[in-house]
Amino acid sequence: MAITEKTPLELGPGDTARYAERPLGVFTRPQEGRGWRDWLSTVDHKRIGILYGASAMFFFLVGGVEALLIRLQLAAPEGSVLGADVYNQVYTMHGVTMVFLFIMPLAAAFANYFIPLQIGARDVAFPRLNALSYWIWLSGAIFLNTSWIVGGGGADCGWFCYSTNSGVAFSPSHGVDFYAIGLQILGIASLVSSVNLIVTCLNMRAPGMTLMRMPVLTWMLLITQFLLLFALPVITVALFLLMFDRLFDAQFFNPDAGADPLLWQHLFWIFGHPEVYIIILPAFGVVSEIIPTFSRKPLFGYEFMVFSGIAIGFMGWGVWAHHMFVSGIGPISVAAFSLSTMFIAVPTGVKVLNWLATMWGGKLRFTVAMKFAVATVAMFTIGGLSGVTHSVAPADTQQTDTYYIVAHFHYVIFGGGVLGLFAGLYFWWPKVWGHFLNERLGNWNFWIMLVGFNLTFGPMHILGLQGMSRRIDTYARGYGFEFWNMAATVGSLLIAVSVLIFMWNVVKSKRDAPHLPPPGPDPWDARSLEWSIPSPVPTHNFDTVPQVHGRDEWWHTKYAENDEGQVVRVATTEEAAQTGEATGVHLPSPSFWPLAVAVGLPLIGYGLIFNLWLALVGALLTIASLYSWAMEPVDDPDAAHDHHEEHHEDDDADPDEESDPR
Amino acid sequence: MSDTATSEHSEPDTAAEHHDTEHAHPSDWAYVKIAVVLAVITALEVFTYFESVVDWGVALVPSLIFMMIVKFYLVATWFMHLRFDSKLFGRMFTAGLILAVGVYLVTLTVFEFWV
Amino acid sequence: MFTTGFKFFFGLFGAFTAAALVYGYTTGGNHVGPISLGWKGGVGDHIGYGVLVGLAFVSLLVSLVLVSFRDADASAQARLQNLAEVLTDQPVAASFWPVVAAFGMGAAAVGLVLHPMVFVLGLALIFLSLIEWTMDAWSDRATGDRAINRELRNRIMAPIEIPVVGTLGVAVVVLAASRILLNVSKLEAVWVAGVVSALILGGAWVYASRPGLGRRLVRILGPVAALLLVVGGVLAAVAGEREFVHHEVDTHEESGEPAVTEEGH
Amino acid sequence: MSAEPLVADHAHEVSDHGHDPHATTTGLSHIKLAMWVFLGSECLLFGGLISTYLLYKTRGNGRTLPTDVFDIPFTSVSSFVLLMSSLTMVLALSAVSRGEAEAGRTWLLATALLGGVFVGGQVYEFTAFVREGVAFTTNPASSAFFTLTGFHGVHVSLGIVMLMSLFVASVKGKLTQRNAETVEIVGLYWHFVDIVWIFIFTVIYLIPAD
Repeated sequence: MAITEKTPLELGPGDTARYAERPLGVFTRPQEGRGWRDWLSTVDHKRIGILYGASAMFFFLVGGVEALLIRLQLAAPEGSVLGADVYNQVYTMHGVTMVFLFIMPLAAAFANYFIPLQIGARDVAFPRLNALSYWIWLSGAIFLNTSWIVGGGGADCGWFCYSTNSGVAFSPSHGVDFYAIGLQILGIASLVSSVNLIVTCLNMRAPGMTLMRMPVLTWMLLITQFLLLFALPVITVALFLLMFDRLFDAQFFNPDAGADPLLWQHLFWIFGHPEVYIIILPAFGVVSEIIPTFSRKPLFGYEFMVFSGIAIGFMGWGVWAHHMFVSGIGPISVAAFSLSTMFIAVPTGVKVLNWLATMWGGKLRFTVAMKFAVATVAMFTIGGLSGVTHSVAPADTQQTDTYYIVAHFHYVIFGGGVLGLFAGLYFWWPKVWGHFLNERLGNWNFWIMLVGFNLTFGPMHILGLQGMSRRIDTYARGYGFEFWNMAATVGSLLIAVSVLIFMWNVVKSKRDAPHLPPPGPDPWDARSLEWSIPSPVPTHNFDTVPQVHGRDEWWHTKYAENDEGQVVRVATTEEAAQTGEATGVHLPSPSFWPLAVAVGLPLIGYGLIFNLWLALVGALLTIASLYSWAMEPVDDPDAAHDHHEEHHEDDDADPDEESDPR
Repeated sequence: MSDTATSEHSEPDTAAEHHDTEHAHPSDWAYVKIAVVLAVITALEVFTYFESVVDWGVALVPSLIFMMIVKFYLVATWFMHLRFDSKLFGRMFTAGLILAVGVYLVTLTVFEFWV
Repeated sequence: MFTTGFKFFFGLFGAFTAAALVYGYTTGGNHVGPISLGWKGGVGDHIGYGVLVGLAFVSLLVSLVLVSFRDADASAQARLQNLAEVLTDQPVAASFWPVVAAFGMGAAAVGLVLHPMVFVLGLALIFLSLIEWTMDAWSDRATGDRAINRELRNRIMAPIEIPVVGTLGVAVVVLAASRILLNVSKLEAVWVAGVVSALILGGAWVYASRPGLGRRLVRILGPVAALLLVVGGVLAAVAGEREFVHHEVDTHEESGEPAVTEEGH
Repeated sequence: MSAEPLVADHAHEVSDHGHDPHATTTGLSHIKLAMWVFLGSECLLFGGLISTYLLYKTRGNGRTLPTDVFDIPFTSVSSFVLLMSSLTMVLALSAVSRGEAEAGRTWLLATALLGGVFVGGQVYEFTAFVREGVAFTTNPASSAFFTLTGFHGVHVSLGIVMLMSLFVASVKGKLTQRNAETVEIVGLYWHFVDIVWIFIFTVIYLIPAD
């Protein structure tokens, strides 16, 4: 809302210097450039992107530890690392963590950082809402994980938490309550962010940047935001029903009272299947940026890429019941959803073929980013093919709830999503931080991860077809499960090693950076607008908002066809790139209120579970913060206008500040 | 910069439509007339409840749904200004609306709700 | 920023926390009891531990208040106002919170005898005036300028006051209306709701189209209507609800079966 | 120095430097676009709740169903009230955007009061249902009914609080013609809640159960 006070604090007549220091204490509006406080109050989309990315990597480790625990438990028959009960909690929280606390926020990091840069904007449409998304996401993530401490253990109903397993009778601890409320909080975060980014994509493009000139990454992220926008309310409904059932004795999933547990399955998968594309489409976008760059060719069939992305977005809404073939939804439904599932493989296949055609005849450079990107295509194809086998309902009846399914979705989500996002990390690292990731370590990271990944999840196809069911905490000797389970466990340890190498790479690259030449604005000779500005990106992004004349605008600034039709370089990067030295650019002022709003939500959550008075406190905090926010002007009239100039002067010698990309 | 920029803005899906907006908002009297129409339709709807007066037979449910859609449409187009604003707004809204109707109709069908 | 007062109380907080921990363990608490505020387990002597933790909390709160509002920071205040020393004889603004607080105390006392609701109302009034009074007292001395002081106060309190007052206003209307509707008969309820809404609509129409005509009238009628609503609500609540027919278990038979999911219809 | 006002919660508010009316690519205001996008999302929220109720409306577990205790005459009046509040809302916007602060304020208050009557009626209806044997936990049908209508009621209540905040802002003289868009945004939300009720009234109340 925009009812702002004209000037928030009227100064006394004449004498403005008298109140140089505000008497408002903590209620003083923050200004840029004050160490760690700057990070808490930032509304800069790049910093928020970094916050998303860093937190996502943290939860990657959490989810990874949970994965290792699962694999250790299953390494040998009759494993006893975890008890059955803890095992249930660990695999549930592994799934929830990896989906909601790792891949989605990592994709959000890319979305936040690169959508404005790729469309030539200075920030997102609602900078403070952007900060709000992040802080709500973080508070939800923390809330969800505190169930280990105060909730009597994590949720133990599987990540899709089927009724009636999720009822109080079968899950008496508070774990599922934390699941229900925590995912709602995370949902609010994603919803806010999706509205924000949709408006950004539609409304903040640079002059000439038509929709069909947007880079494919931006396109895929935009489609992802639409999927989030429409899928999240559905899961919100389901979670509300679950919460009312558990906390207030409603009858939504009580079969004794005539309720239908399948309702949960439908609501969950109406959300859950678009969620699959929410996970994979950002990685597709990343790959679609990297492969053309390192093939030195424009993306083959840009329109097909975009429209197949849109087609996936649409068709993703018509296939959800293929997760439910064995739940008794009736032969007609099974046939219909089986068909629609086969059809959705078509646009996905179009994408794979287009990537291959992009590489065909290109001048390939196999950097680590490119290797990850190619591996993404290959691994996703394997996962996609095993997915097609699920669409055949009779076969699926055999595969449901076996390790074949586990193998399939890890090939899609890890092989497609995670490898793709790692490709993005290596690709854009110099843009964000102003130094490369070490390529030698990156190669180790890549190969060990690729081998470990295939060793972990490849054998699961075999295990599943042998009949090993998923979510069992142990298995007896003599079923022939021993060897491949051990192989999978070894593979998972290899993945862990590769992640450690990545972390070491981050540290080492940072340490080595001062001794190496800086990457410059455009180290990979890339194609989209973010490479036309300095690395790391200055606070104001673009000195002048670029005028866009076509697709791959930055590439065409550097290269043109000569009279013989050959592509020749017409400008060096140094000539063409912006210098980042603009002054007087008007940027939105930072604010603490997003953080304050976000702090209130988990309080409401705890309050609903433990004591409603606490919920009242949380609600009051949230609402008061929202009103403070609404009354605070977008731009602090008291703030200096070109803050990025004097930024480095008041360094609090804070560790966060050191890693500040500016 | 902005002068050259505006011509580049025009793209088929959005820009052409906003020229005729913001001027044509109707008078208060038009709103009142719409409200009267809405009230009359609502009265008709309520009228169906008293079956002793008229027996609607099989036409009952279709006519109720028809009246509902008319009311829905009138509020969205007049009170929410979809009629006068950019089509982009309406598209965002109808996308959600159609998706919701479609997805939930399929769900109810799978539950054999209509049988 | 960190005034002496803050340092003192924050130090107290640390000392009390440490003391509470030591006390909790030494009097025989188990290993997680004292650090989790006694959640899931003993802390030895509960009373002593509770008192120490309470003192720690109070110290923390006071220290946070001090650091938040930079109160008791004479030098900061002087610097703010560009004065050699702090102004001590500023006139304070008029305040009606003492009256409200006194009324609250009276209500609480009467409520002890009369009805718990009245007691709670009194407590709420006392609580309210405590907060508002504190804020007023602080903002009165925040700077040397009355207008700025008021602006400061509003900037902190308006985000709380507006939604709370808005919510209370809605709650009063909703509660009063629903009490009245519950009191009258089923048919009368329809009429009451209809007539009240028509009055609102008509009143707004008249006032909006001819502001000059009805202004004074509305100034009188508005409060009267509001009063009528509240009084009606209270009277209806006291009079109780009408008789409702409790539908006993009826003949809806088919409900128990999960009708949908068998294969092969 | 091209300092286009690309960054703003409200494009028109940040025009210290820029005078370009086409501050956004589409020429549409950010916040209005955002509101419509959000309303598209809300369709799926209410759709889910309505479907849940439809699926469960005959599942009484041998106890009283919501349909057995519906008070259609009263609900009809409530529907009228909410519908008319949409009229007052649009008149409020019309008045504010013409710069008639006082009329705008009056219509805002009238809208809030009509909303209050609606919610009061809902509390009455809920209480009556509970007295007549349909409580939240009675059966799946009642859980679904109370969740759906309660959810709608919460939306209305939030709308009322927003309207009251606008009213306060107007009294303080901060709601001027320049802020008409804020009224419009709240109005969009309010009309949407009305639209949902149009749907609920027909599908839940009027269409006979069997």
